[in-house]
Amino acid sequence: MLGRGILRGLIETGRNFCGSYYDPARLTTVQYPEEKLPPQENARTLPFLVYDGQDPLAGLRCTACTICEQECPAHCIRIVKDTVKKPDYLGKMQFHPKVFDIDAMVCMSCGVCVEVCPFDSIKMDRVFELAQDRRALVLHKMNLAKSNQYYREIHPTEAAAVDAARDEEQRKARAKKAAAPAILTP
Amino acid sequence: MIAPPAELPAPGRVGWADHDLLEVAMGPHHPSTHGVFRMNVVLDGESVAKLTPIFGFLHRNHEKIAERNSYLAAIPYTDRLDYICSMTNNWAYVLTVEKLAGLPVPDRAEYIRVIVGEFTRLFNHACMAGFLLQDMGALGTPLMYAFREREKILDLFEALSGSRMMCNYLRFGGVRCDLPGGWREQAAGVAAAFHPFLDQFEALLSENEILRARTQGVGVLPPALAVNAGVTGPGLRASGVNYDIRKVDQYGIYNRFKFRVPLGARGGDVFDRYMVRILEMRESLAILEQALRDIPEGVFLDPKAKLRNLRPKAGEAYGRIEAPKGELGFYLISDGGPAPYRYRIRPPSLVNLTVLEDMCLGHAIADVVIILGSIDIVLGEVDR
Amino acid sequence: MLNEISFYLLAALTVACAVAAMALRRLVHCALCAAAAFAGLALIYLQLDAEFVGFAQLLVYVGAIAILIVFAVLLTRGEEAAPGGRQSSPSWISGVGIAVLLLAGLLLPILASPSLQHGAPPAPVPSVKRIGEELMTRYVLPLEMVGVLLTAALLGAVVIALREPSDGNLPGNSPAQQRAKTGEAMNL
Amino acid sequence: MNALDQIFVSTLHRLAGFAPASARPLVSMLLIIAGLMALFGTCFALATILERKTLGRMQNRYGPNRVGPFGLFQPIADGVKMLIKEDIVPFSADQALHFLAPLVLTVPVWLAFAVLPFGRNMSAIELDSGILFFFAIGSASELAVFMAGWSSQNKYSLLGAMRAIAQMISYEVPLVLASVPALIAAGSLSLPAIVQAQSGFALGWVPRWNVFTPWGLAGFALFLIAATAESNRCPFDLPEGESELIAGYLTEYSGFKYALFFLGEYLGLFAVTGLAVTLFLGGWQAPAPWLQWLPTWGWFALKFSALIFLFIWARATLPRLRLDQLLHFAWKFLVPLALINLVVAVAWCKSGLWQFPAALEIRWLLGAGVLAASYVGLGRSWKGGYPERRQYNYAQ
Repeated sequence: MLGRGILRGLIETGRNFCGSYYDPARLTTVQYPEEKLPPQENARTLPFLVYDGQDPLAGLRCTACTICEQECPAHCIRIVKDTVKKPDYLGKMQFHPKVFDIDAMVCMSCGVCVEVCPFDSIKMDRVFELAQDRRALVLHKMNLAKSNQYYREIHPTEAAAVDAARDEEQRKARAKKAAAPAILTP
Repeated sequence: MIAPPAELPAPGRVGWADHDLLEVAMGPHHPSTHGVFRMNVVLDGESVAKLTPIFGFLHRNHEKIAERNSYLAAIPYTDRLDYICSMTNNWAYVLTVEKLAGLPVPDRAEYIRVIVGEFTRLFNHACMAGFLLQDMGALGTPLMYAFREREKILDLFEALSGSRMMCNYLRFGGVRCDLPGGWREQAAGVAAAFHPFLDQFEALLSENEILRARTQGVGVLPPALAVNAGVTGPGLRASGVNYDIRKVDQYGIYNRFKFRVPLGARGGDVFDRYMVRILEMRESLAILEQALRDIPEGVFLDPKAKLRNLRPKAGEAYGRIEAPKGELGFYLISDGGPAPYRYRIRPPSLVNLTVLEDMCLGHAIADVVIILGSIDIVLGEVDR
Repeated sequence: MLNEISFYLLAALTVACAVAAMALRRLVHCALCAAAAFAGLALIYLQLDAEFVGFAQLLVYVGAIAILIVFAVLLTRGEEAAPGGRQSSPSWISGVGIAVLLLAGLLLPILASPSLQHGAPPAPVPSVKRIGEELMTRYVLPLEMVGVLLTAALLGAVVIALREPSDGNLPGNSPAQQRAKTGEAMNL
Repeated sequence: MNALDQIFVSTLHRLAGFAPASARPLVSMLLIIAGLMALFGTCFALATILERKTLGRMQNRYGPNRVGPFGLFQPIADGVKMLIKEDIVPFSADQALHFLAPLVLTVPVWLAFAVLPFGRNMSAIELDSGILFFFAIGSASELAVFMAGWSSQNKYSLLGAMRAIAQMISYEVPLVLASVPALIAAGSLSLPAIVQAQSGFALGWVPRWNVFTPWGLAGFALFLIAATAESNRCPFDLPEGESELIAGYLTEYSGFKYALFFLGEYLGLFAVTGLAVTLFLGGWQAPAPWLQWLPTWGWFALKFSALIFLFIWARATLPRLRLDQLLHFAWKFLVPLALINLVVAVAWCKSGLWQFPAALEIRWLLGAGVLAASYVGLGRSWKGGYPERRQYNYAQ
């Protein structure tokens, strides 16, 4: 009979109207500034450079190998290699970036740089409230550098795996070094 | 004064009256044209005499960028093709590169791809029904219900790939990272919660007399015209043509799942296109339940797969999948270099759009809006 | 005292609207002034406590006939202003003469009628119930005749409005299409 | 309990008492006007916010809740916004008509409240032909819509205005026809008399409202459908809610004139809802004998807000009808059904004299049977035929 479908529709919205007062599934709004959804662990917004130890510039893991600069789809990373070499966590002498700029306007937070980086020196951040009053949107080395503790905070499982791998390599390198002098001395 | 149409097509069903022709431009930023899309509609009295779609406002030179970048660098750009279903865009591109370079894909990755693809189909069809009803004036209630369900699935995607819409998750020879702990149970929960939503959606809409009056017999797409114009996807099946690439190509591991392909009942009008999508959602749920149940353990990315400077041997390949909007195909020509020599996309939205005028002839303006809504286009894919 | 003032005010308003309906340049303004004149007339009826007639006048004239006039003006595209010619035709003197004669013809019998001398007897306030009974008893025949007339008019309107291809040419080649086919500029 | 019930009437007399005897009627009328405009002005403000919150709740969201507690100051914010917005008048527009249109729309609607009985002897004027006054005032809104559409000199607004007028005229007929049975039952055109006719309780507890008779129920449904169309609300919000004609005749209006149009639309809705409550839901009558101690105007307000909720509920759920379907629905479904309802109502009143025991039940069955049969018959013969139910099969 004409109108039965309309009645069923009305009953449906009516059930939703009453349900919204007691059933959480029928009222899904999160009042943003007051309530905030817990961020997902894998979330990614803009990249940042990881540094070990306290001093952001000295402890930077990045060795300016410019792989990320080549692979970046949006070509938003600019690296200028430093001339002097410094030892990295394995004791090998490595270059360091004198200038490491990421143009946040161009970066589309795709995470390709993180995948291709052989030194685990660039990771994806999780902060999304990036509004600011200045137009300074080219992030320099200073703004990009963040500590390893911060990295372990935002991506716990991933950071744990990376640190375990690095400790493993460090132990192997130290063991090799300990064995190596034996060969030299005779 | 714009040039008059060279030749007017045969009159639509509505009787002709000798009014003067009235030119109405709808778009590009019209409330009901799904993005920047413009239609020049020539009205004769109340019925449409001629309709010229004008698009290209969202052209971003996607194919030239991909030909300049490496194979890996093109994946994030495919997210932005059909910005609602980024996972299926990735899948089509990655499938083609695997076919070109001959890369094997482990079983677990295939299962993850099917799960992620069917989830995308679910919320794409839900959004299409929501937007169609909003064009009809139902003031967003169905759309809000569709978005409520879509949010749950997007949270799953964010937990999996890091981003809700721009997932950039699939890689040549597998997926970027494995399912995080507890994701499988969460996904099963979301899939199970989708059935009551679908019943709620059907209760609200499918028997609604006003919806039936507005859509039945409107915008009929005869099967012959659909096949000749190359229309694919739910639009084609609504016209009664049994053509679903998941069954035809059996790409990936679709042959391991039992699912049915719904067909239109009354020769492909707007109501058929709406109902076929609702029924397809139920089928996708069936696939999801089977895939989530028997997903094997194992490696998620082929160990020999090379991420950087992949240089497939010279040759060409055309890979296609059943994207929620139709047959999404990628045609790649490789000359052995790090970047594809030619990178061509077959966008289902653009091809389905070519029959818009034939469906709109003789209808009122209110119907043109609904017919456009029933084709379900996304301008990112149309303009590339 | 209040009654006289309001009556003269209303009468002036109605006459002004009626004159405006004739004198204004744009046809749509004239149509709306005519509607205002009908409303003024209705107010005068109400002032004379003839509620039923007043509201009926408002309902029928302002509600329906004014819209009819306006639609007629709109659909015949006659709304362009008169091409700047003189508002009144040269032979306006004879026009005024005829008007005065008509006025005299109306006024003289009213003044001569006996009932004016000794004031009208206080007529009972016509309640709707009495009007209803009168309609259904004494004036039932005229009521039915008017009903039949209106139905006939309604059917006539429906027959005219039925849309069939104008004078025999096939649906495919109405004038609008010939013009479009021959490439002539469309009249937008 | 009479004190609380007549509280407004007594305060009116006390306040009018201060005025000199000669000007007392004038002063009391001014007070009534001020009271009604204040009441329905705030009612309009509340309605906008409650509508948006109810729509929100039906769509799983909150609705405005930022301005003031639970968003209750939102109408004040909207009002200020409307006042501050620049009032753009297109150059080619017909200045005089463009300015007059919102006025001609809202002024008559205010008049319509003069006739509605809000409580026991609480109606502004007790007119002998109250309902005729109501419909006479209602018919002026079409002129205002035409003036708005025409004076904007813009293709879309003219098309929108023509559609709106066609819709309002074709739905005024079923509106009037649906209200005639209530007049027949009450035997008078004056609204207080109609409410009086619906007093008392049949069989002890069923109130003698018109809605509890077969023709009353059908008339009530027809009246509500025609009322939604008359006030251009969903599912008939064709003229301005149109997704392709942009905002119909409201396109060229901005600032306070735009707000005036909305005021006119909401007041029209309140007036028609008030009439529906008076004609079919027994005006200010209490639904049960033991509830009669509550004030009568309270019952009117309760029924009034229930109907307003019904309109908002329909707006959240139903899509829009196309223009030709809308007109077909009016002329080929509502008008014939209203005429049949009229016949059933006359038969009901005439058969009131039957004395044998099961008279009421038989009259009920006959009336309901005829109406149901005609409802289903007309439903089937509707323009596009009965919207078909389709059987979907799957590929083999």
